[in-house]
Amino acid sequence: MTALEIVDLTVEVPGRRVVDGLSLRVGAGRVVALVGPSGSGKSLTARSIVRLHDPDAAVRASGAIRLGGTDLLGLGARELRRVRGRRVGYAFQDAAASLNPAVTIGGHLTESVRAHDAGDPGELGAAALERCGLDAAQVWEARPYELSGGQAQRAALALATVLEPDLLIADEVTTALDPVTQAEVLGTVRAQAAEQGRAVLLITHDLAVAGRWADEIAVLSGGRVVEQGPSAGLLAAPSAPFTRELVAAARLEASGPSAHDPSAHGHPARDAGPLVSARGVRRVLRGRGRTTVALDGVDLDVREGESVAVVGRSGSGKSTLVGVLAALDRPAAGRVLAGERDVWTLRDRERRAVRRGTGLVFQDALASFDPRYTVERVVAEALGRRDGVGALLDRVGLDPAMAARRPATLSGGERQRVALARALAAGPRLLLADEPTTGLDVLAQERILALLDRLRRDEGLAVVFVTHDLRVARRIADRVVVLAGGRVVEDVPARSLDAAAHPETRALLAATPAL
Amino acid sequence: MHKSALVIGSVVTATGLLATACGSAGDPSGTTGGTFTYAIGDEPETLNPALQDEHTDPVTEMVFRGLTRHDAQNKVVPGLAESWQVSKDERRYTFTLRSGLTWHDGKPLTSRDVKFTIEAVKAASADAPLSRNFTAVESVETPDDRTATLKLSRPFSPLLDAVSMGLLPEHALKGKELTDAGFGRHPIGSGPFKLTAYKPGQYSELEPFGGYYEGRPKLPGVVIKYVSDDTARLIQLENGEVDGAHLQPQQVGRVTGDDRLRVETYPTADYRALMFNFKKPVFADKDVRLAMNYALDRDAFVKSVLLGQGSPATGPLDESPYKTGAAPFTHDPAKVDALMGPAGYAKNAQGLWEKDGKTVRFELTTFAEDSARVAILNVAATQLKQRGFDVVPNPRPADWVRKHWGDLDAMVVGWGTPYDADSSVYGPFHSSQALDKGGSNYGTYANPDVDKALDRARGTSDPAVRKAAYADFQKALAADPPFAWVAYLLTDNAVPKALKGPERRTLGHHGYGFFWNAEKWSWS
Amino acid sequence: MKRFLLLRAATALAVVVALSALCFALLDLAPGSPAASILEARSGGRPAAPTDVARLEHRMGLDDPLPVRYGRWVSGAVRGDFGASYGSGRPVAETLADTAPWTLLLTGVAVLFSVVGAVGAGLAAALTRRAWLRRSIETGLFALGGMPGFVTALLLLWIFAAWLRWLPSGGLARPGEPVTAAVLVPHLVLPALALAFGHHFGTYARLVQTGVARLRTAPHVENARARGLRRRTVTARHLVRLGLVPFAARLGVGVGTLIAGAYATEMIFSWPGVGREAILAARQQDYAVLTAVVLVTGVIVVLANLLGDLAVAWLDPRVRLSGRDPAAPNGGMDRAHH
Amino acid sequence: MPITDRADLTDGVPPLSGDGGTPAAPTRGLLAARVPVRRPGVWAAGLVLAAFAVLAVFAPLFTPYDPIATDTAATGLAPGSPGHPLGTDLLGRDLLARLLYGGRTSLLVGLTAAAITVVAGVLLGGLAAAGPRWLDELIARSADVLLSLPMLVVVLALAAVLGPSLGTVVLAVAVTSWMSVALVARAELVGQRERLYVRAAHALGLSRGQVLRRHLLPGALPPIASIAAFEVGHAILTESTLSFLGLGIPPNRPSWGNLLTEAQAHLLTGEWYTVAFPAACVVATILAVNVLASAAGQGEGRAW
Repeated sequence: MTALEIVDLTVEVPGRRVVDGLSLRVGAGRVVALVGPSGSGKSLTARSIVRLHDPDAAVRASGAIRLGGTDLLGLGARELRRVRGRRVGYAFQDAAASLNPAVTIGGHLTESVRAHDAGDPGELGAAALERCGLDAAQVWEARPYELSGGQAQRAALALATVLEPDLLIADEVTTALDPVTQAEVLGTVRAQAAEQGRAVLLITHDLAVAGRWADEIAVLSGGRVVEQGPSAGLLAAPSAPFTRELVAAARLEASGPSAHDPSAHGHPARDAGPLVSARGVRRVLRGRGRTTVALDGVDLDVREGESVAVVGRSGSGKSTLVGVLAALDRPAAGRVLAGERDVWTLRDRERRAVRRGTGLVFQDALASFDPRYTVERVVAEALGRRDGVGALLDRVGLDPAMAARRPATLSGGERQRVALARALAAGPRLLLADEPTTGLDVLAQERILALLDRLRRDEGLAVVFVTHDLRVARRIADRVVVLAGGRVVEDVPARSLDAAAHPETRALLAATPAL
Repeated sequence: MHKSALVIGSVVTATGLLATACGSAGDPSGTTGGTFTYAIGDEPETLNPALQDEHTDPVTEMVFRGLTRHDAQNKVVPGLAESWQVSKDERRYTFTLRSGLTWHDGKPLTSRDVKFTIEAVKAASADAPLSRNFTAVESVETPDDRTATLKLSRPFSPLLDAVSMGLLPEHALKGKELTDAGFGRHPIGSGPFKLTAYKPGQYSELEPFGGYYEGRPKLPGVVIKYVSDDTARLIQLENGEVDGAHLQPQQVGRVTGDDRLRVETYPTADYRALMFNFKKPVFADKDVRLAMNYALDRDAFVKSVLLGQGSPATGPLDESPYKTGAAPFTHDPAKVDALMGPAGYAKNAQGLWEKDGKTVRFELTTFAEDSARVAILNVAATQLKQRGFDVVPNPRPADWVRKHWGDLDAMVVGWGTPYDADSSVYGPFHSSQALDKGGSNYGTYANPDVDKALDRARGTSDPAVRKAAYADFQKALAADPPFAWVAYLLTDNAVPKALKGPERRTLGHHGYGFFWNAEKWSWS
Repeated sequence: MKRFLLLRAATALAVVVALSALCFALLDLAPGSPAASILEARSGGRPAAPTDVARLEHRMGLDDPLPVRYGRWVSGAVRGDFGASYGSGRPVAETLADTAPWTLLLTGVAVLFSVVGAVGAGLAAALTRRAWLRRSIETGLFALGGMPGFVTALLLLWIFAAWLRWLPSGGLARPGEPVTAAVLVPHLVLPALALAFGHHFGTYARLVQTGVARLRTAPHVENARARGLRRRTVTARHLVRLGLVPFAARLGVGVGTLIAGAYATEMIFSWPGVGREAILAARQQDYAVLTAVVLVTGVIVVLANLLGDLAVAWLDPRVRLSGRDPAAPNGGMDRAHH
Repeated sequence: MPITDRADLTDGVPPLSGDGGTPAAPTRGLLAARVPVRRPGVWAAGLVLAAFAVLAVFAPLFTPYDPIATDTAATGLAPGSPGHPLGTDLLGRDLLARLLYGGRTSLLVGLTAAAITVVAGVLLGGLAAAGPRWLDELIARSADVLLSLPMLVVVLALAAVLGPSLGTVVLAVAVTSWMSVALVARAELVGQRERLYVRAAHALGLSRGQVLRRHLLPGALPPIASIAAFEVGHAILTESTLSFLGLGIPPNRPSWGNLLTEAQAHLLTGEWYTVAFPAACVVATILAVNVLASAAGQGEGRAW
């Protein structure tokens, strides 16, 4: 039985046709993943189903969107309201932000139920929370900002499904979650779909996620579905060229000579002393009445030319570790050594030299650029001059003509390359990369990973790569370090990761979808 | 449209408020036949007449009565005292009170109250400005309830004038400070009207006093409303929120067109003049000061600054019975040249008089808060400049002026009294009253002829002698002017046409005194 | 929340103490003798003789050193005794008791007008899809913002009292008339409107407008729409409540502005409040009255700030966690235009 | 709006912006440069201010009259009278001359007061943001006290100590309005300091001074420029209010506030234009300034 049928959907925003003749079916009880790179029109399609566009933006949609026989595009505002929330549930990417901080979780559920006069809010709400694995008694009175990321997403999911809609649209719901939490949330979604015969439209850029939790995958490119089919079959034998490209990228296989091969790079530096070391590092974060021990006695060495992946769940201390290794954040206890010298006993000027010798790349590349700066200024600032900017951009695979543009006008992948160009400008021996590919689509991610490979190979750069994605870690690293609760619980060569014994590592491994 | 609901709601609320409000707003027909409501700008700090000066605010004026009072010509006539006798040596005054006098609270008014009042005022010295009038009083005797005898250490002719000050009730103030705040706000007097309510900052409400010695006044009630903003006062008058109001000169024209109202325009003894500081060498030459007196076009002042509500001033006693017209000051540029040339001045390239490389340069200041004085200052500065005097107009705040009296070059001042001449000429012009000696001769003017004449006038109550003395005084002043006189002010009050009784009299400072015969007022 | 409240209250108390010392010291710095102005006022504006001034100063204890006078004043003030007016000798506490309620009423109603009007105008501008409406509201608000408060007051006076004669021009009631609600309301309308419109009304409305407009595409609002909530619910519960936070944060400070604005407004409308008292006291250098009035004003402002903080904490519970500076992240445009 | 004073408390991943491909909402820096070009209102506002400035600076070229010289032969002339295009006041002073010279005073007060306010505010706000916590508290509490103190008292005391003058008004405005600038500057600097690009700059090995100069200050500048523009309007407004209460510019120096004050008594008595002209000048200037200020602060959810 088809729950949702989209026929020949065309969506135009002023000046641009983003969705162009898209057709898609989602059967009842089925999970269909809508997969595509950034800008392919995934989110706009999802939003078009319940017409959730910015009220000020002139978005025009044509075609047909049928939900169990009702053409949603033809509904008036009043009828559409009755469909929203009741027949179509919508879960957003950033769950915490999608909830009103001033309203309790219970309040959210109550108003949803009341808006559709669907019954007793307390009862329905509690049931929805239980279905999503939350203890209603515990979270009912809580406000969104008091929940963890995983809890917030579950609560948002409960809210989207409180009235047991025929269709659930899950719009990148797990992008910001760590793999363990992601697995839990998507497991719930899938289980509910099966139990309640709910159609689920899963919007994601992650083909592996789609492959593991969706029954069918629809691949979107240029505003059209280029291929739709059962997950296993589609991934095993992609037919459309674009799908093939996507699947290849998602496999995370190095295309060139592997960086893992020590012979591939000219600096077999295993014997040399570590570039940077952490010794018993402890770091405590204080904020708003809460005190968190982010790092608790961490020891880590990073040697010349080595690639270390730091993995762990949200809150495990990964990013804090990067700040410490970059000599930016002072540990409460323990030492950070650059070469043999403790960076926090150095004079300010020398410590800054240490920082210059370390490249740093952030997940949110755009936010790491001064909004007033052009690409050229961003890179030139690190370089100390303007004339090498073109060459640097070229090195990270960007057109030097981009120098005049502002980072905000670039795509996510391009921004991350600009960030890399900046990090490399001072010729560092070590690159610290904090989740540089999270949030990028697989194609963009693959390009960044390939670039890092090349840099390691050609320049012998040591890399510390923070990620919550074990597949990426495997792909990029010689060594995988697993953090949990601010401690290093596993430090193994990448190739022996599967044999790792620590429960945390096992949990991550189990939760990580693979193609 | 849900989103507009709130907006519309608030508009509706506001409109509703307005509608409710309209019903009870101004009633232009006024309260003819009822209480007379009058708006005035200044509110006194206290309603105790002993703490004010001889120019009292309307409420104090109506609530209190003195032993003597002034008639329409400002002559001293019997008040609470029905008669008096002055001894030959003018050092003993015997007053006989009217019979059956009572205070507003019904207590009898006796000569002991006279004794108490004079002694209390004398004792209060600095607190009571009028104590200066009683320094000569040595003792007060009360042989019986209706007789009070004042013994003076020296003859003091203004005494009859001085005892026009409102009499204070001993029974209400005994054992208290004269400055007692309670009495200042809930005064008990013996005047024609009794204060029934005083709301500081709002109004005073008075009712006619049945025990008044001339009989119960005819007005059923008077309300004095304190409205400090000139424009607001005019609006209230036009709206009918008040029946009458004190007017600014520029408002007279507008009110004249209102057929419900009549404007009562009275002269005042309040003059404006430019005071010179004799400590400054620039004013040493009397020809310069004479020339400035001829340089001012007083008619232009009256026409512009005062909008016709004033008259040219040539001396301190122009509105007094002692006026002689000794000073021939008119606007006469030729006379200016004729005086300045022989005095050694010549016009320089800027057209300014100059002598030994120095122009007649001085700063002309006044209280910046008083816009009328500032206007006079500016017109005076412009006129003097046109005639070659290097005047720098610079109004300064009252606080500053009070601290720097001795340093001022020249200042627009106001003086004058409609009552006994002594009180407004002895202080500012007698050399014994110089600023350094703690007096109010702020310009430190010293002229032996003036001193002699003033002392003579003060020392006798013989009208002929006084007249001659003040004539000499005016002559001396005209020859060696301490001020450049500008104008006397008129004061304007709007009243309903139906109000009968207000009678023209030369009034005092602030135009106070409009209610001087309120006991005779009535509705037609 | 408890901690937040305690912190705020303690701060408020410290501010009041600092305020009292500061205004006492400030007024002490002002030269010119209060005694001289008292005497001058008593003698109908004639200058007072210096010897008399000195004598009066001594009697009033004005020649004691500043700390002595401050100590004396504080020990009285905590007992509710602010001394007596230099001019009339009336106990200042009595004057305050007479005038402060009227100022509170006036500013209270003005705040009400301000809030209702600003929220109304701001919401209309933020929520309307009609560009002309938004633009005309914006233009009107700009114009109001450019007008000095006293000009607004005079304009209102001129239009409604002098020209249309709809409303009385001042005072609480006609003299002698009992001050009942029915009498008070029409007398209150003009001064309260003048106060509300003359002081940051435009700022408030714009804060509401931008605060709300910025949230229109916020994820939680989008989610509320996606859940099929009624438009009214979305607007009131999800858009307006948080959208009012910057406005509420600013309003607390704004009340101070409003009270200071009441000084001029009360003069113009003959409103017998503390502001009028303060101006008159300032002109007469009656520092006994002025100091007390300033302190009372300060206390009201501090309380208003406190209330504003509480309102923000109520609107946006996240603030309760941080315990300070609810306004700062929003730019904290705390311009005080007194 | 989001209170992210410790974004690094958790390893939480910031949300993506949309699909990542389309540019995110333009940043403030970008807009500050762009907006004025796009909006005709901004040009108009700039023109009005420039015209006022030229008229004020070159006042003697536009009128032959001395603004304080009275002419009792030409009192109370209506606008359009020969020789007096805007008429004269009751003392015969030329209104055009008074407006022009008044503009001199008012604009001078506005600009200098705003300049002092902004410099002091930024300095104190910077100290609060960069200095130790006690200093931050001290400055914040001082601001609280001053915000609770009716400006009248401060001005009264200042006027009494220094004597009323242009300088006193300027100082009074500065003393009573630095707080808002300081709070904004502090909030901006603190906000900037916690932005990722500042961290990135530190990671490049830049010194504190370099980071402050290259990133923090330029980042905080647009909102500060915006508030500075507001301060100009605020100062002009304050000048007129103070003058109205008799605490402002000495009455003999023409300023728009003084003109208004003098004229308000004539509101009902026929000489409406004596009120209308200076009021129009004040309103037009503040409108123009506010338009510019809003343009500078656009996109920050800031109001005037």
